[in-house]
Parts: sequence; structure tokens; C-alpha cells
Amino acid sequence: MLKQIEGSRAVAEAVALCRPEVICAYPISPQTHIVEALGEMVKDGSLSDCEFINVESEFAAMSVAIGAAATGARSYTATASQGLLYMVEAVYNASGLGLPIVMTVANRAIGAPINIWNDHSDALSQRDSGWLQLFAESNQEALDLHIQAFRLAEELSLPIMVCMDGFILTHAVERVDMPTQQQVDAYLPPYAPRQVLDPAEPVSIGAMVGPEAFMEVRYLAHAKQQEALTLIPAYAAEFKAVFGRDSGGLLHGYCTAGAETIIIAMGSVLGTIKDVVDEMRADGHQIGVLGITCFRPFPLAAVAAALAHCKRFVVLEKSLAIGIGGIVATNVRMAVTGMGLKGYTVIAGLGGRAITKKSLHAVFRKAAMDNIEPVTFLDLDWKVVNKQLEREKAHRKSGPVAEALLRDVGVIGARNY
Amino acid sequence: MDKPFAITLDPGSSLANRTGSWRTLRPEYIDRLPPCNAACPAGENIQDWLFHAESGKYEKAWRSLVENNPMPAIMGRVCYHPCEGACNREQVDSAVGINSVERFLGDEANKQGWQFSPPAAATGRRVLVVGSGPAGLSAAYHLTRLGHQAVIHEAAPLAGGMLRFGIPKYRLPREVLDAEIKRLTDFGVEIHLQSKVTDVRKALADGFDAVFLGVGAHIAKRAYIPAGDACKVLDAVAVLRGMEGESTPLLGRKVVVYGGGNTALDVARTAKRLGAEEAIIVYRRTRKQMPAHPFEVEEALQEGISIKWLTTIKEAGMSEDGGDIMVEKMALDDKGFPQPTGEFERIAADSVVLALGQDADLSLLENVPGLVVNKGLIEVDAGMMTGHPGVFAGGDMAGLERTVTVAVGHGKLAARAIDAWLSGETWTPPPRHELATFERMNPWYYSDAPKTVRPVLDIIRRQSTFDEVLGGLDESNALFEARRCMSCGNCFECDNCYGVCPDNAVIKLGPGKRFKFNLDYCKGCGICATECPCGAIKMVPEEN
Amino acid sequence: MSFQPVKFYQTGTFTVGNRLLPPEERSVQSSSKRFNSINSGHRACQGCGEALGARYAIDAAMEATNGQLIAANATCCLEVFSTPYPETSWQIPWIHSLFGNTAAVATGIAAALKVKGRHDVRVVAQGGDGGTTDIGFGCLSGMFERNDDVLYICYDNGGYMNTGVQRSSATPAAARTSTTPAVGPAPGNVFGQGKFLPAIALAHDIPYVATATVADLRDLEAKVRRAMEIRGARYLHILVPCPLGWGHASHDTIKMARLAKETGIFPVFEAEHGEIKSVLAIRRPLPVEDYLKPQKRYAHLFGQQPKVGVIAQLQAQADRNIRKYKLLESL
Amino acid sequence: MFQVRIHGRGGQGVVTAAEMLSVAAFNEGRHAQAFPSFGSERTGAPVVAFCRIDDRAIRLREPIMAPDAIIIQDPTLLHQVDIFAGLKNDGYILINTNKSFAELGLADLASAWNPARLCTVSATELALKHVGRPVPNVPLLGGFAAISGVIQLASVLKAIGERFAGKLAADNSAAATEAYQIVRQSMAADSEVTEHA
Repeated sequence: MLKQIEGSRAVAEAVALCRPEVICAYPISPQTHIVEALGEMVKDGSLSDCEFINVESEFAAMSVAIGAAATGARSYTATASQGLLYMVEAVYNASGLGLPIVMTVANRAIGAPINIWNDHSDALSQRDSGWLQLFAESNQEALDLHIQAFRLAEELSLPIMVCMDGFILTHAVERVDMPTQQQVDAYLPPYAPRQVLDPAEPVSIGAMVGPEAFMEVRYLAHAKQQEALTLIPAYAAEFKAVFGRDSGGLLHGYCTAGAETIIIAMGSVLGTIKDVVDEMRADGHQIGVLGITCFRPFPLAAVAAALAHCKRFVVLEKSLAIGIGGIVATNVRMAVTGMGLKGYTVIAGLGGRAITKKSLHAVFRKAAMDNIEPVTFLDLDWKVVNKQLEREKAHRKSGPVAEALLRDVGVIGARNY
Repeated sequence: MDKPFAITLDPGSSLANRTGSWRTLRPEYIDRLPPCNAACPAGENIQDWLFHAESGKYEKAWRSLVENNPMPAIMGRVCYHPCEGACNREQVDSAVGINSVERFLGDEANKQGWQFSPPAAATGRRVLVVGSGPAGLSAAYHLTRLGHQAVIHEAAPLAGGMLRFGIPKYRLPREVLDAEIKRLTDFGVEIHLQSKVTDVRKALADGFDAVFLGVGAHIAKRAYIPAGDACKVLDAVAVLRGMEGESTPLLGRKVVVYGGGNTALDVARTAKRLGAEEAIIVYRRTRKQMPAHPFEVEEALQEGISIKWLTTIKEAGMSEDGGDIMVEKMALDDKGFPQPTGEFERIAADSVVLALGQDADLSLLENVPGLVVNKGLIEVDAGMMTGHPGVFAGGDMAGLERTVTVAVGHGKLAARAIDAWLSGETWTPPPRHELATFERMNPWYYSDAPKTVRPVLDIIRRQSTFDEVLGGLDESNALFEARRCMSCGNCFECDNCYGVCPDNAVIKLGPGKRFKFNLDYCKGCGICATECPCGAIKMVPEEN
Repeated sequence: MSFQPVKFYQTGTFTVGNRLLPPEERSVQSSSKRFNSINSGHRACQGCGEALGARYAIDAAMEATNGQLIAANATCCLEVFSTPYPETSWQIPWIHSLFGNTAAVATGIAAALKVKGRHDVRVVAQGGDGGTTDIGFGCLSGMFERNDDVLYICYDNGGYMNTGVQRSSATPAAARTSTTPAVGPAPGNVFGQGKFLPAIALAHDIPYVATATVADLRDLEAKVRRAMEIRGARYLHILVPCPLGWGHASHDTIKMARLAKETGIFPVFEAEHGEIKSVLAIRRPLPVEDYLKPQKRYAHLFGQQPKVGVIAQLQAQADRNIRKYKLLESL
Repeated sequence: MFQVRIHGRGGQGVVTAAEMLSVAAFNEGRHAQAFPSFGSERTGAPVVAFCRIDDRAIRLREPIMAPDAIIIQDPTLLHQVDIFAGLKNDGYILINTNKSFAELGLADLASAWNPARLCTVSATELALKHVGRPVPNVPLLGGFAAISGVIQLASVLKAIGERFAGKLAADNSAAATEAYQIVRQSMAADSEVTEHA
């Protein structure tokens, strides 16, 4: 059924259709609208047989989900940014114990300086946590991915993060096709846990494992994620059969046929990029787009295959591995090792900095002429940066950076238009 | 379930890990000798019969008791209970009232008409027992249990010896005495009354395989006191024996008893009950030095007996007006011996009763070869055998510790020795466990419960009648008293060791079967030993 | 209450069992059919108070729930010595997640059971004093505040023994630990305000809060039984001496717990909805020295010239407990 | 693609307005994308919301920098922020006020655009009149339908019906409808003026 609703609401309704049994909520922007909506559905009874628990921290949220999942309940929570970092210890524990929890991450920057706007630093900081990570391009895909995520997680006994851009998607009101309960029930079987806490069949979960077996445990987690590389496309195909939509999968190519330059990105920025690519194609540029939906496990082979015929690729990412450059780019480079491709990293949109068609046109056209730095910072205000660098050279006590920059750009400069 | 590798494990699988290998000390269950048992002259297994009494199994308790002593009802009255003096519970609150429980069991047995369990198969051996006092009765009983025919010859017209002729009714009612003697005769003990044995060698010749002598000590010691006709001078033995005859002795209104032992008190208290206005005990030493038991002195004083300590009698009834005696004050010298002071005093007295101790009548032993008599006592070995093979002796004639309980113990000991001797062996006492001292206990676990006080007859009736002074316990407080026993040194299955082991390394074997250690898992921490209430666990080093 | 003295003067209520008691009045631990929820073969130190306390408490809970019990366990000695791969000592469904999140994990278990309609299955969470009073305190307080249907049991041995005896917020004043060594002008742990979690639990007005020691088994079992009769958040704080950390003989573990209670150092009480209902009265009052002397962690108080001042301060703390909780009169 | 930028202050329903505008477009079977200026602005602070309307799926995620229309819910913002930034030459402006552009001192500025596409309506008064609360956002949507013709009044009323229930829906519909008529009339008046010039 078509609806014009906010992305958070769309995800909440999709999660509700998945019949979750335990939901843990702790507020943090921009995830809050999702759990608010779910809380309302549980309270008014439209979502039954579900415990909605207001916990005292994200650490508790993930911990409650761990207990619930280990007791055989389908468990869900949502978080972002600092909240994700605050629960990290439990995040690793959930994957280590092999508990199929589904968590929405409404991507947001990490402070300091504190910043509530969107980028991918939070989710990507957890790239090695053992969780699967799926990135949504639109609200439609966001809600579709949640339905697939529960099935994947429970089949693999691994937790999954469904990542959607904070505000840009969570707060955007747009058209979505909301599936029916029958459709979801047909696609998603009830949770049949691999292990469960049950007096009828007692087990000890979470033993201390020493050097004699630890590496094996870790390898098995890795093997599980490799297994996911075949499961994810298969489940996406089944999804299309039931819901009639292309959603999920590992990658989405756009105009890649005959493209000399391929732009690689994750999340909602792909839409803007596609508009730019259409316009550049119209101007005769051989350019295409590769959207990465599944970041963990990272589909090395699929990426290599997608880039097989291009001359160069540009990874445009909303994250910065300080001290080296791109995070997604590093993964892509590993995929194309030995293919002799030119590769560029464009760091863009950190902390909610708008990524405009104008800027993309400029940087893509230069890239097409191999005329950009290996690591380029889109729309960086060099004037302000250099001023601060000089200031720091000049005075030992140059004061707090963020405040100095705001003074330089004028507060209005922090706005989005 | 198809569990994840390593992080999820099957229940209880740690049994594969034998932590017993960590152990350097090993716990062991042991039995220690309870102080009460150790102190009992009759060798009663007090803790054992209390154990049964605790659970209300009185007959079982009584049967355990009579394995060592056939006369609980008597013992429960006349025994001076050294067991209670030794009781560890004294250091928690107060000693367990063992004597009162024993009396309860004895009386219960008489009430219920319990009989001894049948003796062992008859051996055909006959043993002569001379005297039906506590030693003789005890010896006869134990010989009978062992299958021998015990034949008692008693000079007196009634059985019981000193039990009857030495102990007043108010301490030992005669129906109690008679009941327990009857049980013995029902058991198979032959008693021939008024048949004085005059020649032991002759007796041995007439088909007896062994002899036990328990003639007691009935001859009163005399002291020279110049006396006139105005004042009767009698001896305690005669007075007390007289109480059993048709006519009670005539002592007059003012009676003086000379001596400081239990007999002196018995006489004085008897005199009072016979109607004497005054009964005065004269004793040459101090109250502390009196051989009599303090509680008896106390009872006597309660009953209005007056006692003159540090006093001797110089003469009786010599003055013109007669009816009095002259006494001299004494003073203790630096060695603690009483010395005359030259201070004299006259006391009105219709009679003086001498209670200065007794000697045994050893006339029947003349010309028995090998037999040694020393200071009026027969010398016996560890098995109570005299110098003459086959002739054994016990009771007052064989020792200076002259109590009913000691006599009963002698009788039992002699019977066992006789049994061994009859089969050509020499009796050796069984090895004793080490003593269960208070230091080895963990008294925390015993809840507070003070001793039950037995009812005491009111003072007026005590001065006028021969009713029993000390009452008995009823069932409820007998049970209470029995349960105060701490079972020193012997497991009573409190489950402490089983409960306090952090490694579940104690195996419970079920009621009456106690416990055993599972050395596969015992790490030797020693908590079980420390927390055992009665000190029945010992930690011993592991040999490597 | 069933642990009130029964009329068996030989052993009263104080021993584990009593052949003279009717079966229904016997302790769980006296039964040869007890669960041994934590099985033999665990790797706890000789004389471990925590291993003992855990079996006492969990066996009692198993008895109370007919074996329908699930346990969540914080990282602590108990967890490490009970479940080293490839063996576990637990005979019940058991999960270890993290150091600081046990109360929350238990909340999750309880929520799952509620959703699945398994009202017969009950949940306990357990951890050491570090995992309870320090790193796990946030989750514990949240669990209390929401009144989740969980019994949280803290095994208090007064420090981080698992990592080598460091100080926790439950470490008593003046005690020596690896991080409060017995050196300098003020040796041992500081005299702070103290952090007595049972009192903080009381402030949450949860249905049930109680303290116990491994020295009073019947009292401990009765409290677990009571706790299991109640729905909602419940807290049981059990003092479990640690031979390693306290420096006492391995065979004195129970004795130490007894001394802690008898000196007034550790008040044993029971409260419902924030109101103290009963205390376990001191039976044989003793000076704190009797408790301190056998422990190496207090050795620095009894050197050449004993630290009378410090000992007096500790005595004052005990006296305050005795006054505050009326430990010399049973309520 | 038609892009609208709505200015107002926190609490004036700016975001709701953008959302309802998108719903109105959705009701016409078109694609629409509404989103706020992602900030943590509190009540009273200047707030901006956006709405894109198109006949095909909208992929673009950049903020709207060159709007086709600007709706200003609060005239006090006029001189505080660069409120007309990026407005296309043939763009629309709708201001909530009972004054004229001239009275607002915008005469010169207004000359940069097609006067037929500039309009003011006293939405707050209409809201007070019909709804009883000073919430100008809904009437302004009626006004916007009138001035731009990008959406039908019917679609706006349907959106109102989906958003509010019962009397509140009726009152808001009434306010929106009257705003629609007022704008229509003033536009007619303007066109006459130009004809007779």
C-alpha cells in the first residue's frame, strides 16, 4: 500500500510487521522517531505480544536485547552516533554470542565536537564488530532491508545493523510502498533460535574460551559472514518474488555499462549522485554509479566484477579514517587489488555538510580527467582551515578549535542553506 | 540443540575436572571418646543412649543403657554422676542432666515392664557371686548375659546390700530397688538369701568355675570415746540397717552424728525424719574438706541439720546430769591438718552415731592361697582377679572409691574378665579413642538451652517423711534434657559437612549411615572440619 | 518464619540439617536430592565463599521454582571458575554476557519469558560486588526502577578478587588491596562514606531487599524462598568471604562470615517495599578485633604498635550498624 | 520538479506545512519529498522546511537552494535571514501578513520578480478566526494552492482531512478555503490593474 510518510515511521511500521517480541528504547537523535512510533503501537495494542522496554542507556538497550534474543525472543533496538559507541561492548558481545538482533542505526556524526547531523562515522566505527551492516539508499529500501534483516540474522545467528542516513532519510516524508502483514509473514518465518535458555534443556552460554579455541571461534564468525555473501542476494531475490521490488542485495549498479569512471557510494547520497550522473551522461561523459548496500560482509568479488571494465573509480564517502583517508575506499581498493585501476577518495558530507549537485559535478568532471587528489575533501573551507593552522603556529594557547572555526565562518555558516 | 562452538557448553560438564588433585590435606571422619562416657565408673555409653532418647526412642535408649548397667532406675537416683561433672556442655550453659534422663529411662522401663534381651547361649559354666550388693548384682547380670550361670549367695534376708542397708528410702525408694532386682532374677540370676558363704575354697570345690566376691564393707570403724550410760553411742551402719528391720532404732530427741561422709549425712537426715528435734553433725575438718557431696550437705542444711565443723568429740554422757557430750574446737595448721585448740564445749545429746567409715568382713577368705589383703582391701589386677586364680573381687572390698557406680563398674569388668578367664584367655580392655575435648568442638551450632531443674519435695515433708526427696522428669523435659547432648566427638548427622563443602565433595549415605568424602573433588579446604559441631572430622596431610 | 529456632536444643536452627526435624523444615542443602546447581569440578580456590554462596542461593531458588530457573551471570570469579571452555559447572540454563550489564540481560530474559507466556520460569541475575556496586550499577538501578521481574544476587567479597584483589566500592575501610596497599601514612582502603548497596536498593522501594551471609544457611535459604514468592525487582546481598583476598585460612570462610555478622560489621536484615521487616540479631556479641585479626588484609592494624585509632573507627562503624539496624534485638 | 521552501519559527508548524504539502501532492498521484532543515532549533527560533514535487521518483537529497516558491509564515523573519536567497526569477512568494509588499518595505526587492506571483494573506487572522489558534501554516497551504496552482485546493483539503479529525479538520479546511479565495481575489484584482494600465 502506498503511503506518504516519514522515513522513521515507515521503518517503525515495517519492524512492527516483522512481529518483534522485545524492543528496547533509549532516545538519541535522529533515531528517536522510530522507537517513539513503535512504543505507541505497543501501547495502543496495534503491536501485540511485544515488550517495549524504556532502558536507562544504550548499553542497557543492547544488553536487554542480548538477554531476550538468548531466550528465543525476536529482538530489536535502534540507536545512532554516541549511543552506538556507548553500547559498543555489548555490540561485540551480541555478535560473539551469535545472537540475531536487528538494530537500526540512524547514521550520525561522532563528537567531539558534538554534532547531531548525518555522516557514516558511527556505523563504520563498528565495521569489525562482527555485525552485518546494510545501508539504505531510500526510505523504501530502509523499510525493505529491515524485513530482510530479521530473516538473514535469524538464519545466520548473527546480528545486523540496518543503516539509514539520519535526518536525510529518517526525517524525510516521501512515498513508500508498505507491505501487508500477509506478505511479511509469507517471507519471514517465526524465529527458530539455534541456542536458547530453557530449563528443559539447560546450557551455559558465554563460556570463557582460551587460546586453545578462541581463533576457531573467531574464524567461524568470519566464515558465517562469507556465507552471508551468498545468502543476501538469494534473500533479496526471494524478496522481489514476494514484494515485487528490487531491494537489498550486495550492490546496485547504475549506468555502469561502458562507464570509464564509476562513482562508488553508500546510502542516500546515491540519489543525488545518480541525478548528477544522468546530467553528465547527457553531456557525453562515460560515467556510472556503484551503490554498496552490504558493507559487512564486504562483497570483494562483486565489487571487483562491477569495476572490471572501468578505467577509474571514485569512492565518495561520508566517513574519514583520520590518518589515512577513506574507510569504504580502503575496502574497495582491497577488492580491486591488481586490476590496475585509478582510484580516488572523496570525503564528503561530514557532520551533515550538504552534498550538492553543483559540487559533485565539479569533482566528478575533474576526476574524469584524473585531475583530483587521491584523497579529496569536498567543499572544504580552506580559508578557515589555513587560518586556524596559522593561529596554532602563532600561539601555543590557540584555544578550542571548533569554537574558533565557528567564529571565523560566522554561526550562520553552520546552517544548511 | 546444535550449539555454537566453544561459547555454549553442556550442563555440569565440569565433572571431568578432578579438583581433588589440588588437595594437600585430607579430611577424615573420626570418633572421639565423649567425656561423659570417659568419666562413667560403670562404663556406660551415655552418648549412645542419649542419642536414642533424643528421638524419643526410650526403649532403644534403655536397652543401650542396660548393656553396661542393669539398674538405671537405681543409678538415676543414687549415682553421684561424675559424667555431668565432665560434660562439655558445662562450658556452653550447664551440663546435660544425664542422671535425670537415666532415672527417667529406668522408671519408664519399670512402668512399661521392659525386660532384658535374652542372654547368649548357655555355656554351662557356673560362677559363684558372693553378695547381692551393686557389685554382685552387676557381675551376676553380665555373667548371665554372657551365657554363664551366675549364683548369688547373700547373707542378709533381703537382696541389695548397701543399696538397701546403706542408702535411706528418701534417696532410693525400695519399690524401685525391688523392681530392678526382680528384673535380674527374671533374667536368670539365682539369688540365695540368708546363705552366708564362709569358705571360698570350699565353694570353688562344689562345682563353681569361678567366684566373684562382692561382700562390701559393713563393719563400722570405731573410735574410742569415753562414754557413760546417759548417752547411747551407736554406729551408722547399724542405724541405717536398723531402718530396714521391724523396729526403727531409738535415737532420742537430740542426735549427734560424728563424721563427714555421705553416711554421716544419711544418718543425720534419717534421724530428723525419725522425729529428732536436733540432729547435729560433728566433723573435725572444714566444710570444704567434707567427703560428702556438696549437694547432699546443702539438702541436709535445708532440712534443718546443723553441722559443727572443726570439732571433735572428747567424751559422751560422762557429766553428772548426763545427756550431753563434750566437744573440742579444732584449728587447721599450715599444712591444713586440724589441731586441738583446748577450747571445750558441751552439747546436749541423747545419742551419738559414729559415721567414721567401714571395713570389709574378710573372714571368708582365710587360708585362700595367693590372696593378698592390704589395709583391709583385697588386691586385684586390672581384670579384678585376686591373687588366687579364678577368684575375683570388686565393690567396697576392693577399693577406696566406694560408690554404687564404681561397684557396678567393678562387677561388669570382673564379669568380662571371668568370661575371658573361663575360656583360658586374659581379658584386655578395648582400646580407647582420644578424648573429645571442648577445644575440638564448634559450639556455635548448639542453641542455648539451660539444664532442667528436677522438682524437689517441699521441706516440711522432707523433715517428717521418707518420701523421695528428688522428683523425676516427665517425658517432655526428659526429651528436652536428652537433646541438650552435644554428641561430643561423634557424628550425629547434622549435615554440616555435607552442606558447607564448596565443592559438593561430601556424599550423604542416608540415615544412620553418616557420610563419606568424594576425594575426586575435595580440594582439602578444611571447612567441613572447622564447621563440624562435635569435632568428628580431622584434617590429615596427604602422603606424597 | 521457618528459620526461627525450632525446639531442637542439640543443634537448634544452626546446623545445615537435623535428623530430628520434620522433612518440610529441613534445609535445601541437607537434602541428598539437592540440585547442586553449580557442580563439582569448578575451579574456585580452596574454601571459596562465593562458590558456596552461589550453590546455597541457586539451589534454594531451584527448589522454590521447581527447577524452572534461568540465570544471568556477570563477569566475576564465579563466572570464570565455573565456565572455562570446555567445561561448565552449571546445571541450569545460564548466560554470561558482560561485566556491567547483567541486570539488563536478566531484564531481557524476563521480557522474553513474559512475551512467551512462560510465567512459570523465573530469572536470577548474579554478580560480584564490583559488577554490582561499580560497573553494573547503572543497569541494576534501571532494573530496580522498572521493577522488572528479576532476583539480583550480589556475592560480596569486598573487592575485585578475579583480577587480583583490587579495591571496589564495596571494599571495607582500612582493608588492604592491591590498589589500596598497606603503605604510607594512611595504609589500606580510605574511610569514605561507604557504598552499602542494600540501602541504595531500599531507596528504590522495590518489593524485596535482603542481606545474608554464608554463615546463616537457613536464613539465606528462607530469604531466597521469600524472594521467589514475590514478583518484581528483588535484591539479595550475600557476604561471601574470600580466603585469597581477605587473607584468612581456607577453612575459616564460614567463620569469617559469622564474625562479620556477630561483630555488627555486616548487618543481616530483610525489607519489603523499602521497609525493614526483620533483622538477624547478633547472638554472641564480639569486638571487631575478633573479626579483623584473622585477616591479613587488616594485618597492618596489628603491628608493633596496633593502630588503636583505626580499630576504634571500625568499631564505631559496627556500633552504628548495631544501633541503626537494632542488631541486638530481633524485630 | 517544483521546489518549495517554507520559513517560520519553531512552533508555527513549518515542518508540518511541508509535510502536508507533500501529502497533497501525493494525493494527486505525484511524487513528493518533504524534509526539515535538520537542526535542533527550539520554539521561536527561525526554522526552514522544504518540499519537492515531481511527476517522477525524486532521488535528489540536497537542500533546496533554488526554490520555485517561498512561503513565509512569519514576517518578522523578513529582515533577519536572507530569506529570498536563490528564488528563481519566475518564483512565487507568499507571506503571512495583512500588509502589502510596499507596506513591508519590500517594494524594490519585489520588483526583481513577477508581481503576479507575489502575494500576502493574513493567515494568522484566518487561523484565529476558524481554528481559534494562531497557526498560519494550514491556511497558507490554501493560499499556496491558489497562487501557484501546483496543487489543487481539493488535495490540500484531503491532506487536512488525513491529518486532523472532526471539527479541527473542518475548521482548518475552512481557514484554508478562505485563504484560497482571498488569494484568488487579490490575484484577479492585480491582473485587472495590469490590464487597465
